[in-house]
Amino acid sequence: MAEIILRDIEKYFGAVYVIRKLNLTIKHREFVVLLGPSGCGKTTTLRAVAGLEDVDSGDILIDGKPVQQLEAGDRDIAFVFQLFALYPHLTAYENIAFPLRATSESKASVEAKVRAVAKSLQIEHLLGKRPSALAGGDMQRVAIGRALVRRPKAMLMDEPMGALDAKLREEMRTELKRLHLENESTTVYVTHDQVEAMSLADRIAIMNEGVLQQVGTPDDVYHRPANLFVAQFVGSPVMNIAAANVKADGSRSLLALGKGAAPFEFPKSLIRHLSDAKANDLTVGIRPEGVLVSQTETAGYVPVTAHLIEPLGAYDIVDLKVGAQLVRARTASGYVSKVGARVWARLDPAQTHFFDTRTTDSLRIRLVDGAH
Amino acid sequence: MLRRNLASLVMGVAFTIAGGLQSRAQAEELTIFWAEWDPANYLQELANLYTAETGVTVTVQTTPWPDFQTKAFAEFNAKGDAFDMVVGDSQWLGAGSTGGHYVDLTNFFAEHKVGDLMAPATVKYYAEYPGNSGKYWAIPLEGDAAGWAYRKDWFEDPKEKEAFKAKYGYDLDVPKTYTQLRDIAEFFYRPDKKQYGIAIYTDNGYDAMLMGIEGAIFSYGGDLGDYATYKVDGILNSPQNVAAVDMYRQLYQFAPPNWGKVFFQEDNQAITENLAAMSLNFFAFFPALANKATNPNADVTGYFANPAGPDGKPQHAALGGQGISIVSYSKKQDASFKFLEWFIKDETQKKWAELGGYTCNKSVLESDAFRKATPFNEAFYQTMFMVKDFWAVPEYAELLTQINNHVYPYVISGEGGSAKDVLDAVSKEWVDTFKKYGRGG
Amino acid sequence: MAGVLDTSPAARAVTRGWSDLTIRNVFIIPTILFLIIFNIFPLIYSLGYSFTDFRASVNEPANFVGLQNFRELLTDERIWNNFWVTAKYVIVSVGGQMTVGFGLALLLNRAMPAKGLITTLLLLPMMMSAAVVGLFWRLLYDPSWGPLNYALGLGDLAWLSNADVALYAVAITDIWMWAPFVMLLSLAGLSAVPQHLYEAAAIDRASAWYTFSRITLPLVTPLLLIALIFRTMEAFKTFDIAYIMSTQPTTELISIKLYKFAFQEWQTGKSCALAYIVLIMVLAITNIYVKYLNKVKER
Amino acid sequence: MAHIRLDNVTKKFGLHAAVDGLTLDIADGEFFVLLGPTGAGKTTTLRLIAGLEKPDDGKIEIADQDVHQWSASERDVALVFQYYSLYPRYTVRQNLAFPLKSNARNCSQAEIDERIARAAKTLRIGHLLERKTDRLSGGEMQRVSIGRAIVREPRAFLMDEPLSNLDAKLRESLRAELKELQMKLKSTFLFVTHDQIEAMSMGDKVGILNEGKIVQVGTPYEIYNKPKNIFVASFVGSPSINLMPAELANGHVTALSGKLKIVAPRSKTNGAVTIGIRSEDITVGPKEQVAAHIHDVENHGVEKIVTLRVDDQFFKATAPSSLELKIDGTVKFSFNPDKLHFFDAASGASRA
Amino acid sequence: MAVVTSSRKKAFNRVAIVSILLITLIFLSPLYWIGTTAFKPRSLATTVPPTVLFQPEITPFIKLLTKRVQLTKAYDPAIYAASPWYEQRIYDGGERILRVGPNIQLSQYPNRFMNSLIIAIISTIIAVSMGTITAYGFSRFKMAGEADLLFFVLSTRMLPPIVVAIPMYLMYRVVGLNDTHIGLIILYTAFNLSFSVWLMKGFMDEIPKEYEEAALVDGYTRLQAFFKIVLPEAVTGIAATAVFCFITAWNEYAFALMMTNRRAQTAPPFIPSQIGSGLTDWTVIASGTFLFLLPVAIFTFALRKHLLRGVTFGAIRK
Repeated sequence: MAEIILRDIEKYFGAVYVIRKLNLTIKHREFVVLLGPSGCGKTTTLRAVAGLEDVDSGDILIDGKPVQQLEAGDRDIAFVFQLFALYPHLTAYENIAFPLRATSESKASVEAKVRAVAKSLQIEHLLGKRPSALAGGDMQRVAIGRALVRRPKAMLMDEPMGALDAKLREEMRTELKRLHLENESTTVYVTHDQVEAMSLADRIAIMNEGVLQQVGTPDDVYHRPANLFVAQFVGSPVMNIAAANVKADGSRSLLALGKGAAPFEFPKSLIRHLSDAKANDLTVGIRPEGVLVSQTETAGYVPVTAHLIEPLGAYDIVDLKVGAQLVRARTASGYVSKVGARVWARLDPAQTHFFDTRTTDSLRIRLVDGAH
Repeated sequence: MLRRNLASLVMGVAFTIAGGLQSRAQAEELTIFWAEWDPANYLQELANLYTAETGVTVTVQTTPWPDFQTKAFAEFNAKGDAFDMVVGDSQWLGAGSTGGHYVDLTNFFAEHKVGDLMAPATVKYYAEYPGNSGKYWAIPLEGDAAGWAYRKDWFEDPKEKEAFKAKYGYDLDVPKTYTQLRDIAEFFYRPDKKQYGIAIYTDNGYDAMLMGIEGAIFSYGGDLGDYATYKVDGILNSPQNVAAVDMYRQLYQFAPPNWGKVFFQEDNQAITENLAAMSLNFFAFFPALANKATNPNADVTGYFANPAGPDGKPQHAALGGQGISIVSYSKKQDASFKFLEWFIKDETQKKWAELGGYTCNKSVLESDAFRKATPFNEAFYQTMFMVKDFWAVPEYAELLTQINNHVYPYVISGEGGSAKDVLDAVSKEWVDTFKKYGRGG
Repeated sequence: MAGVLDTSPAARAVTRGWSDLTIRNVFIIPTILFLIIFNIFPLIYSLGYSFTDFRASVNEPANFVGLQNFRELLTDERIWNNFWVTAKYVIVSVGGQMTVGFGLALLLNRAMPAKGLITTLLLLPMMMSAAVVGLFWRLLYDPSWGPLNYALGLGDLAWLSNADVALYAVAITDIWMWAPFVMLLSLAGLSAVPQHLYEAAAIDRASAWYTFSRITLPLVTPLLLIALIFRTMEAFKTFDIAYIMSTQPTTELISIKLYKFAFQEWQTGKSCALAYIVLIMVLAITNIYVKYLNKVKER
Repeated sequence: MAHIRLDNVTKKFGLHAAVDGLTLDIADGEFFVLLGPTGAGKTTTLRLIAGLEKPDDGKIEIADQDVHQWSASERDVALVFQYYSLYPRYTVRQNLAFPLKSNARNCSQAEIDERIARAAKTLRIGHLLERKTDRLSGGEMQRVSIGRAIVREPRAFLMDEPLSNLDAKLRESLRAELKELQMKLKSTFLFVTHDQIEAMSMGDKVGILNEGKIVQVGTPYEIYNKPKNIFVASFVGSPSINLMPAELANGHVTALSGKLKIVAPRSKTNGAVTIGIRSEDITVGPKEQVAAHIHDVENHGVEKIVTLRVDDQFFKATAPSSLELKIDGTVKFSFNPDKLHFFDAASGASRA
Repeated sequence: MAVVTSSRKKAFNRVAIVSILLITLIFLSPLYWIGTTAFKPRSLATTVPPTVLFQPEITPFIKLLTKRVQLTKAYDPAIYAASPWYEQRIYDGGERILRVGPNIQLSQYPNRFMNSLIIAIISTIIAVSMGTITAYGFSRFKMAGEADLLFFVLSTRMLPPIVVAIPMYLMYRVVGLNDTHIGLIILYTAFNLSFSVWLMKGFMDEIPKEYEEAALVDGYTRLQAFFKIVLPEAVTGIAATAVFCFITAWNEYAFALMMTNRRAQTAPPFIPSQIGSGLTDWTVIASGTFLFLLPVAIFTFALRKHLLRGVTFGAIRK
């Protein structure tokens, strides 16, 4: 059980940075997910921790000890690979036993440990099978078993569910989380799937192009994204993003998406947070659930037309045409009856995010929905 | 200058390639098949004269000795017309005639009195089949026989002469008998100085080693069998033959190391590389030894004919050499006949001898000019009147395999019991083989 | 109307072209026929001759002799000796190729500069004509002035004319020629072992030797077996290199014997019979291997 | 523009019937989505219509013409593939021109240029025209391959999971684009997918296929709310519908070993049933009916998905993201009785 | 992807690299030897100790390309002086070049080399084109007993050449194909065809059938789709297969030895036959070998990526 500290980690390939000045502390027993699009450096980071990859500078500390000179085998961490990396010619039993046999443990002790792990993963009946005879989820369990059997200081997982289909992934998510609760091992988990990250993580570290964007709880990154990248990467459907300008108008601020479009009402306080320059050149972000839709004309709502309706069963996603801009809203199933229908919409100030257009950083303006 | 010459060489290559491709279209081209050795080059040169005279291109096509008969018979048996004429081994006469591969030259012989032009032994062995039948299938072209090269400088060294006399009680000189040959071989056998006594043929492929052994057998007065009745038992394994084979095995003891698989090349090397005092070879291979460019010892290399057996019995040498036959599948038999007519002319034969060919023409052979032309011609001249040969039956290849199977291990490593046992075994197989093909009784 | 697909029957006839069935037949059948005529028919042809005393060198008709040729061949000690020589040759040569080839592959299977160039250079021998290779190895092997003996300080060891050594000399040349082939297949096998298995082993604290014996070796075994099959079959068929290099009885491989029967002694019927015996042996060996290979693959 | 009809079509591969007596009617100008798990026979159906496979039995009509004997090149339908949909080595423009240059069409160069320009504009790929296809991103490639279908003005568009190897964000945006395109072109679209979200969000009609047979055809609303059987119910919707055994008696449903009792207004029969309820139809909160153990909580930002456990029965509920839920804690829940689905316990067929 | 490694492993790695470099040098030394011998004066070809450094000359190549004969007596200095430089080289070696009238007579080497080229190229073209379409047929269409047919195709390659050669010889003599270019072309085609089908099948299988299907749906016939889409995609495969077939045909010895004598004889049986008489001139053999190996060596280098793939392809697929 261990604490992992990454201090100023840098890695580059030629002149191209793979990881840039990465600082991250993973606490004892914590489940941290490294989230980002492919090529963002998350896997490289994980492999650097495991010792499968050299770093060019910075320190990696496990339990306070620098490990970057140690070979992978000497770091006492376990690694679950994306494609499981099960030894294809060995049975599930032999796979799980491999790390024990490699260090010449006694036969009896190996047997006992393998059985115990298999029992906790409920794969005892599969021990005699080869990986090729196993279903995806079972391979996954064997791979985890192989990682757990050694009781490592930490578990590192590299997109362990990338190869599973959607339904199975849902199931395995729950299993994995329960397992973490039971074993309490420090876990670093890499994925590009934000749903996975949100559902599993104690904390999420979001990376893009080798740079750490934000570290926080799922709630933090969803509700308080640090920048446009995080805002758009987390959440589905994607957060609506639009260029906007804000004008003061009596007791309220008026926010317009592009020229000529009917402006949305916002509390007066909004304009106060903004410099003049920012007020004229601002990027707003709002999640579909933050776009409130009404079938009838309502005060503070602006008229819009439904451009497209995607019925998803539990709810609908409706593309609303606001001037030249399309804004997606989440409505109850069947709320907007048909394409082309005229409805009224409003942006919930409490769920609206404001970003600096140039730096893409969040302006950290939090409004309360005071109007209605 | 250099560039122009190079250009002409390249052009020449290009033309030959082009010529080769369309060669079949030209009627005026004859191909003679022979083995790869110097005489074939001499023949090519001779044929070039014919080309210059008549415009008919004559190409001498060659293949190495070990493949020679295989390639020739592959072509014959395919009834192919790749070759118009073939300079075939004397053994082939049987297969060539009975197999229908050779054109009958009996009339040609009569018409041009070839029998009178050529040395009798060559007519007998190179042209006639079956023996004494008066049917002829080839024109003797290249006379050849096994002879010996030796190191004159070693033989004439006074110190060596003295030591030899002291040891053997007679003067060191060109050996007259096989016993002397053995003595001299033993005398010069000095492995510590990397100098050895004698180089003989030991290759068990085709007739290589047998040529050496035949030489001994014939000199000892033995024979391989009765060529008329196909009787073998009692002749092949006669006491003379047993002694001769045993002698050959003794000679092998004085050969250079690793000499268990050698033929004419190595025997020539034995002289050029100072390995052996004496070396067995066909006369046709001696030009390389007489040439300073290929033999640094050319000036001190001498030659002698195959020595006699014990007790001064008559000398005989193993026959090499070949006659030229017209292939019956050739589509240019008339042109081939014309070439042969030209070939047997005295002046052609003279030219042939001058170029390096071993003529079988009696008058040329006997001429002084021929006998003095090279250091070995005299020995050749002597030899050509004392040659004998192997069976010319169609199944001779099997006979060769059988004798090689038994005699080779005996000579090289003494396997198979005594020389008598070995020859008995060969005799038995030969008898069976002849029986299988319905020859003799 | 321009640009719109006309679906009238007449227009469709143009669009349709050959049916798939026609194409399949036109594409496949000529090749199959070609192979049957030039590979299989000759075998049937020679099967007939194997029961006769036919000699291609004489103008006599073939007589049916039943199984006599086979009987003679199978009871002929010399033929058995040819097979024994062949077996020895196959074992030495293929064994050598496997060892050298796999060894080379292990050495090459790492990040290194000019790897592609070195691999290609090592492949050169197998791209060459065995006949020509055999020829110039004769030059290398020459006991008196060949560079090999000089370089190895072997004095005047007569590689090719020494009956006891000749077969090994031929095999060494064959190893030189074909070890690269094994190397290539091994390299393919080694590089087909997923990198992540090695990483998993590294994580699992397996030593280099443990990783090699438990992961590398079992996983390349199928490809090694394939290399073994290929090379065994080829070695069994060897003719050119041995024929060019040596004519010793101790190097008379069965193919050479076959050649001599057929083209030197012209015992055509008998040679056909021997050819069949060889053919059956090649098929049998292949079959045994393939069965074993499948077993290994199943594991 | 054409309507497509399949009548009792069967296609076998060996002994296995990939498509088994399939009957399907796709109206002119309809966006029809064929949805089903891997191996259901979706792609085979598509290929049968395109003429890339020949049916063993049954009739296929395009625009009321029996195309049974027609080869693929004669049918004038466009097909967008899942993989490798573009000709390699060609530029985008060459790819778009390729179908127009077929002998079957009599297309002038001017016509070709014009159509390409139009398609490029529609799909916003004008800047890519001179690019080689291997230098396109996944989304661009799919746009171009749709473009290649558009230029032909075919009688119908067939699409074989064209979005499945794109990443989630791109898929989301292309989904909307495709739907928009179809609305603009008003062509017949037959779209094959295994992703229920794609089916729901794009289809005018959705046909659910399983083991070579059509299970249900209907609007997305019908499919989601009135599933014909357990297969459809659990295939559509995420998270999956919760299924559990229950006892139906006298208008009451009893489930979760008697802990849950609900008045079931729509129930007609009595006896053992399987009830289904979607996670959004389970309310979680302190004031609800029954207590459950919280097995897992997944934060999805907009909401939370809670896995609840009552005895050995697990089920998922949707909770507002603001609700505090602790794993291994306890919470109360209730089912919305109006949203209960009833299935025959044995056959899985809907009882409602 | 650099796994963190200990210094011990790094050292081992370095040792391995050095040893593979050494082994490569050893492996190449026979080729070096044949290559250098081709440029040696005859006197240096067979020296003890072996000559490594020398002044290269092209005399061996002049000898290779001309017909020569041993000089048996001293040559006329006047003739020598009047001769072109390359003929002087021959005189220096104790030989003279044969002439037909005034023209230098060339050896058979160019002709044999040309035969090799003609036969190898034509048989390669046939084998590859037939192999390509057949592979396409096997790859795309179902056929009853397909696996058996494919195995049959491959098995024809397993036959020992000598076994086939005997009946082929007998058959050829009936139809008069012995020692003809066509005869050898057919044999090599038959020998290579199975290999070509097998190799091309692998490549064809890798070309997604979606490409042609797209073309079919786009209004092209199957044949048009094959020529317009599949063939261009298969070009690398075709190139690799062609090189393999060419190398096989170029190098083949056994058939050529048994089936040809003069007209169609190729270089492999010819070069060893030049071992000659009397005393072997290794420099000539080496120069003939050198020229003969050159195309293959060049091919190997130019197309090494395809070759690597080709060699391992069939094996891995099986």
